[in-house]
Amino acid sequence: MSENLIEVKDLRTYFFIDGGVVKAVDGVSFNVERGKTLGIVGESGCGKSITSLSIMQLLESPPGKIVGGEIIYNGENLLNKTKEEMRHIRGNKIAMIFQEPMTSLNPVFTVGQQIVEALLIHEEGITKEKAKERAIEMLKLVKIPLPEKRFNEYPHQLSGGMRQRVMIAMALSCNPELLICDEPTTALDVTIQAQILELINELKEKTGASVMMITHDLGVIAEIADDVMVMYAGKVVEQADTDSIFEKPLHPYTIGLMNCIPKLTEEVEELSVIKGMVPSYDDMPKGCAFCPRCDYAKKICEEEMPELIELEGRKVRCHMYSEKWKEEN
Amino acid sequence: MKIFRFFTKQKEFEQEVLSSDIEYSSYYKDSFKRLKKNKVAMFCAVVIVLLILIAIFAPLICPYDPTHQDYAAILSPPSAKHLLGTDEYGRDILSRIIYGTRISLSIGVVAQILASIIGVALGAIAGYFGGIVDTIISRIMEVFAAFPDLIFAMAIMTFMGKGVLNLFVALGLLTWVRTARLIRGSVMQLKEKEYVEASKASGATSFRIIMKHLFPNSLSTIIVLVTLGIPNAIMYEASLSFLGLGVQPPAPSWGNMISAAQPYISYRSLYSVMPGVAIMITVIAFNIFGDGLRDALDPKLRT
Amino acid sequence: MFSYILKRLGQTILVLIGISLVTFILLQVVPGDPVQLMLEKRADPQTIAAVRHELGLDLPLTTQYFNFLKNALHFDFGVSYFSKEPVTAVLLRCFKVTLKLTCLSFIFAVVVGITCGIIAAIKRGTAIDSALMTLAMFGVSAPSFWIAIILQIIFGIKLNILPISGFDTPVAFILPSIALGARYAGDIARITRTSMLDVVKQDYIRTARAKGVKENLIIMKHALKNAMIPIITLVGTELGCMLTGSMLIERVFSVPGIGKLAVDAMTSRDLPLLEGTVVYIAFVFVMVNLIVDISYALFDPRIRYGKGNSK
Amino acid sequence: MKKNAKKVLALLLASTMLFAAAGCGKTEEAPVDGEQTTTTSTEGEKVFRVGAKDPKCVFDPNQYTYTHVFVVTDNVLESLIKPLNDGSLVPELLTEMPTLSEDMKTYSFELKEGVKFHNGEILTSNDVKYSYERLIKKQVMGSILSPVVGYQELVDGTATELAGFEIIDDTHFNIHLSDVYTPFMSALATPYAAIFPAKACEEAGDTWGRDVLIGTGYFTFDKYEQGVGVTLSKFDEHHDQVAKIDRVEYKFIEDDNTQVLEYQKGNLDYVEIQSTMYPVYSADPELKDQLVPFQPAGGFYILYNTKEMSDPRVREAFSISFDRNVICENVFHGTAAPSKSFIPAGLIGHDEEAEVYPYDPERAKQLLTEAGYPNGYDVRLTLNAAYPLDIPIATTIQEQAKAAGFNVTLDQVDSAAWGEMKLNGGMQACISSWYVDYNDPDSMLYPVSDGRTDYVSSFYHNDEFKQLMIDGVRTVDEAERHEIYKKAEHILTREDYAVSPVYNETKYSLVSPKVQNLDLGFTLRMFFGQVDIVEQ
Repeated sequence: MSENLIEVKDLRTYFFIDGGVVKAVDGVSFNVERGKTLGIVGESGCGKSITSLSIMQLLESPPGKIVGGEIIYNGENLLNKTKEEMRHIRGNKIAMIFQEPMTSLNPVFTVGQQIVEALLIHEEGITKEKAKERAIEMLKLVKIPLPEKRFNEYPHQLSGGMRQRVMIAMALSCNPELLICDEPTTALDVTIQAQILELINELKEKTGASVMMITHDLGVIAEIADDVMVMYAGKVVEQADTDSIFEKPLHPYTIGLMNCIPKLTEEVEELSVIKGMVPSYDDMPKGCAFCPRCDYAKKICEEEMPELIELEGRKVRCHMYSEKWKEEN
Repeated sequence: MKIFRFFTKQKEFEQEVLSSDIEYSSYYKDSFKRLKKNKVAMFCAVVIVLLILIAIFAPLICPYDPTHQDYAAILSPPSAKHLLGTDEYGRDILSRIIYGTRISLSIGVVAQILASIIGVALGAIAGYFGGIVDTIISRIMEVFAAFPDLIFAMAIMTFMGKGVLNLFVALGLLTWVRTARLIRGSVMQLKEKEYVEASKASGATSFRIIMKHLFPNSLSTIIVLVTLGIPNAIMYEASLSFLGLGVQPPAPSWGNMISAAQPYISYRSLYSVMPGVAIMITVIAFNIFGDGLRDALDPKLRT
Repeated sequence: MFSYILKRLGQTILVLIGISLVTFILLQVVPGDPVQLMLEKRADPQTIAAVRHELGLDLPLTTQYFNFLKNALHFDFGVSYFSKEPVTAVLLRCFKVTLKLTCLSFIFAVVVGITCGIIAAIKRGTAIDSALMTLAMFGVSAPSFWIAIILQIIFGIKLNILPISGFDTPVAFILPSIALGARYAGDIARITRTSMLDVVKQDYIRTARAKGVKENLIIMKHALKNAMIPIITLVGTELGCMLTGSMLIERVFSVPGIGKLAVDAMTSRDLPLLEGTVVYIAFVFVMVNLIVDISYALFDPRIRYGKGNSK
Repeated sequence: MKKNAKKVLALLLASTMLFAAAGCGKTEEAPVDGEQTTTTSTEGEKVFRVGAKDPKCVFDPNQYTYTHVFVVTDNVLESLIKPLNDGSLVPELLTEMPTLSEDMKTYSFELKEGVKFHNGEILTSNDVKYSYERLIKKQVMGSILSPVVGYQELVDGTATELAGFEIIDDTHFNIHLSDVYTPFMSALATPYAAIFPAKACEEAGDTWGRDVLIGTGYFTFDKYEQGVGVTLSKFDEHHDQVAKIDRVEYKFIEDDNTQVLEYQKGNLDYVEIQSTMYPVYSADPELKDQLVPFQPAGGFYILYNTKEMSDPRVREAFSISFDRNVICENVFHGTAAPSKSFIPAGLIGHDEEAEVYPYDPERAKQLLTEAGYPNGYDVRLTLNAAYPLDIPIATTIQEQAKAAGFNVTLDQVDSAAWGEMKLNGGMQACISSWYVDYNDPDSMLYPVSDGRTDYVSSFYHNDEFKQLMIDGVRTVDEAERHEIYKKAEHILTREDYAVSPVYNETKYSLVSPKVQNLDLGFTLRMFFGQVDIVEQ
């Protein structure tokens, strides 16, 4: 099964604030294949979370608004669905787990109540007892010790890792086809991070669900993703399968990100960082958004926004690989 | 970076405001910027300034002496001569309402400043010294909080005699507990902070520690409490005056005007309604401005 | 939990003793003599001395206070100087009336306040929101006695559909309840809206949405239960304030409640009655606060188990 | 969703109830509940509904002298003698007015036969004796019986019975006075001298006047609910005639304005109004015909502390420094008349020819200069907060007296503090009022009588005045008494200026047109025995 579960075409999500427009997601296209994991990488504010929220249609609106594009899920455009139809898809077909396990669970309901709720919404005709059974099963599945006891506990009684496990249990309780993980490990300790990633991987195998893994950490990508999409300032800058990316990053930004990963094998004086910051949307450069931070930047980069070029079955948005670049040389 | 606004969560924002190591000057500058963005609060600030100006220049704007009795024009309806009509002694209602601004505002402000002084002093002492001092002060605060307020005010006013000055004291004594509680809390928090420990180690006296570190840290709390306490004090004044225990006639206060106008409400409804409207405008202005100030200065006070 | 309640009750007794002492001292320092008032125009020293003796006012102050305290511990506050009725009986009678008034105002304030607050929060930024919040602001900012007077005129006289005084029929409570509750309804509406908007921004609401929970269920279940915590704090203090602060409304509507009793006891310097009333009001106030504190646990499990908020 | 909303509501209600339970837990058996208070008026019943104020004390005229008490007790209890509105006295429980012995010190009484108390007992001489002894023992108003032999012994506790009260048989008794006391009959006509059934009163103890009140009056005392009202029902076995109305309902409404609103709503038949409201109500086409005036015997005056304002010239200066006409016109809108004498019209000793006290700021200034205060004089004028009308009066005086050089500051205190200040000499000058207890100048001059002035912060003493007061009560001839009191009054207000009478007011009430035969009395007494209700 290698058909696409979800196809995002030219997605544009803009924020309308103070009379201006912030193009948080600007023409992003990608596919997630069945049973595969897509990793989306980028710094904070590059639009990766907005992309996932756009798919879920959980944007704060106003000011956020999907202004263009298509999200084809199982052959149907999600953007044409009514609110009610979307609600049936959320949590049922497409589930999501968030960055903050600490705050993403409702503090006033027990863990069990929160999992059961998802089941009661989406599984027609399920009894409460049955739902409880399933919930405990799910807790077992995500390797929570003493699931019967945990079922009746409140989120504040659990550690961060446990809570993220609960989030995963909740997300997977209705057997979704797509699981969107928005920085699921960022807020956790390193050891817990690894456990959670392992768990996601394992469950993915078990349930056959596709995963969209959003992260700023290429390490996570290396561990889990089949394909990678690098985003910068609302645009895709590089798209490839994981191996190729790690083997040979093309875009200067990707290269920069790679250099940020501490390599145990090398002895480095200091970690290299990408100089500068993501540009403010007030003063987005006319040309390539990354240009002010780019070591390779040339005049053309300042003037012209590069296209997404197909190159060796990969995609990259950089003048370096264009004809013009060569011309300029 | 506009986009950050969407990702910066409220909590972080509060955290930033709460962290006490920030520079005060920039902190207040930022707060003021935040406040300026709050259009409604700024509008209320303008209303408050207007009210203050009215209070200060009352003698200049008043068409009549508020206590001048014109027996030829008793309870006259609104006219060009008396825009809001006259009361049962032929006094101009508009002039009395204008003068009432003076009394209400001064009572609100002075009583709150007094309450803050008492509250800050006791709250800081309780919070700083802790132990038995704290226990005693806390119990005193509980006694004050649980004591029926109007009865207490009645007793104080009877004890000291009626008069605007005594009213300040009575209202101050009625409302200090809230300030004291909050100051006590924040002082206790701040006490744990390292820098206080550090200055202790360097041999500073307790008093100096409180003054130098704790007070500026709590200043924004106090400012917010005073602003939000003013409408409260104005309402208290109105209630006391309504009971005949507040501002004494012939001095005009909105509370005693409502009280005096009560029998005439079917006949001269404006007489009854206008002082109430004046109270409402003032209280609304202070409440909304105070809320805005709180959100800008000290969001942790919100709940 | 249990030991917590016990500790709080212990503190309450201390506070109540403090309050009774303050009341006692206040009545000693405040000018005015109940005997004088009792005898009104015919007061001569001989008669005054006789009546003072009869009332036990000629005893040393400390004896007077300790006698009071001793009896108060047995819930005996003595007999009112003027009506010669046991204070406890008077208190219960008046408190029943106030309780009725307060409960009605409370229900009015809570139902109207929370409903308006939720509607405003859901419709935030719309005209409905502005209208509701303006109304709430009016409620908060208008003196209750003024609202009372205006309600009396509009509904009692002009429309002539509701009674304007007394408490003998259920309808007689409508106007006083609204007048007393208006301010609190406004307060509750405002805090509900703020609290709801605060909660709606939280991550767990997004989680609920991501789960596919129906929008109105998100508001009524996920958001409201969290938003209840600050609301409860406010509602609790306000219940206390209502129970003890209804004297102005009681006066305007001639409702013989505890607030009016307290004012009367103060004006007549009826020491046993005032002591009883003040201690009773304070007791109720403290107990309401205790109940509120306990009821947090109903809404916030983090408190129930005594663990710190790990947020 | 509904279910959850309900849950939240249930929780809120639960906490309310929890609290309610805490409050009511101790109620045991709840006494009278609110719902039961409306006595449903059956068809054709005649009910007179009176706007009243809760005196917040027992309805016992032996103990409390408030008008709020008398308005009820006057219709339940009766004294031996009854005052008519013209001031004359008629026997009530007596067959005829008592006869006086030669030495004018012994009065002989004969009770009507078979006068029934509300509890069915028959009135006997013993009840009268008991009532009078109780009055004296309760002290408050006992002094009206001070001329009776054995009064002091009873007060001091050296005797248990009133020696001067001689029972002859069940319907006959004599009262012996230690000295001639002309106003004695008037004193016996006061509400304080009401006659109670000895046994029932003794049994009732502290509940007398609250739960139980038994007399011989036109109405029986059915129910007193604190803060709510009092209900009286007609007494079918009244010794003279049965009342025309079935019930009197007093409704306690503290707020004056609410009282009038209730009247306008048709829920009350009788309310008293504030004088300041007179112009408003008299301009109201509906109300103006329902305003009924009555003039109580008494007046408002300024009482000086003669210790502090010791120079009579200063007091005189103050007395003439303000214009009484202005006060009556502007504050009272003509419902009060400037005083001409301390003794109001209709009483023995009232000087018909006297002029209104003058207003002469120039002379006042001159007097002050003569007295050694050329630069003005500070006066602290104390007001009783219970009389809100004092404020405009005092304000007007304050304003006017400036011209004469008086710097008046106002000091408003509540009733309890007022009483104490009076006794302690804590006042320099105050606005006071006095209404007669009985229709006699002795009652009017009581607050300034010798020995009393020390308790009312006046400290006024004048031997001639004192002697005239003694002569007054010992003189029988009315013309002679008139001269004596006229002279005493002149000394008091125009020579020594111990008090400065200001005005005599006319009170107004709103009385529903369906109320007939309501006579509003001279001494603030209200008897409803003759009142009838005729539905229009």
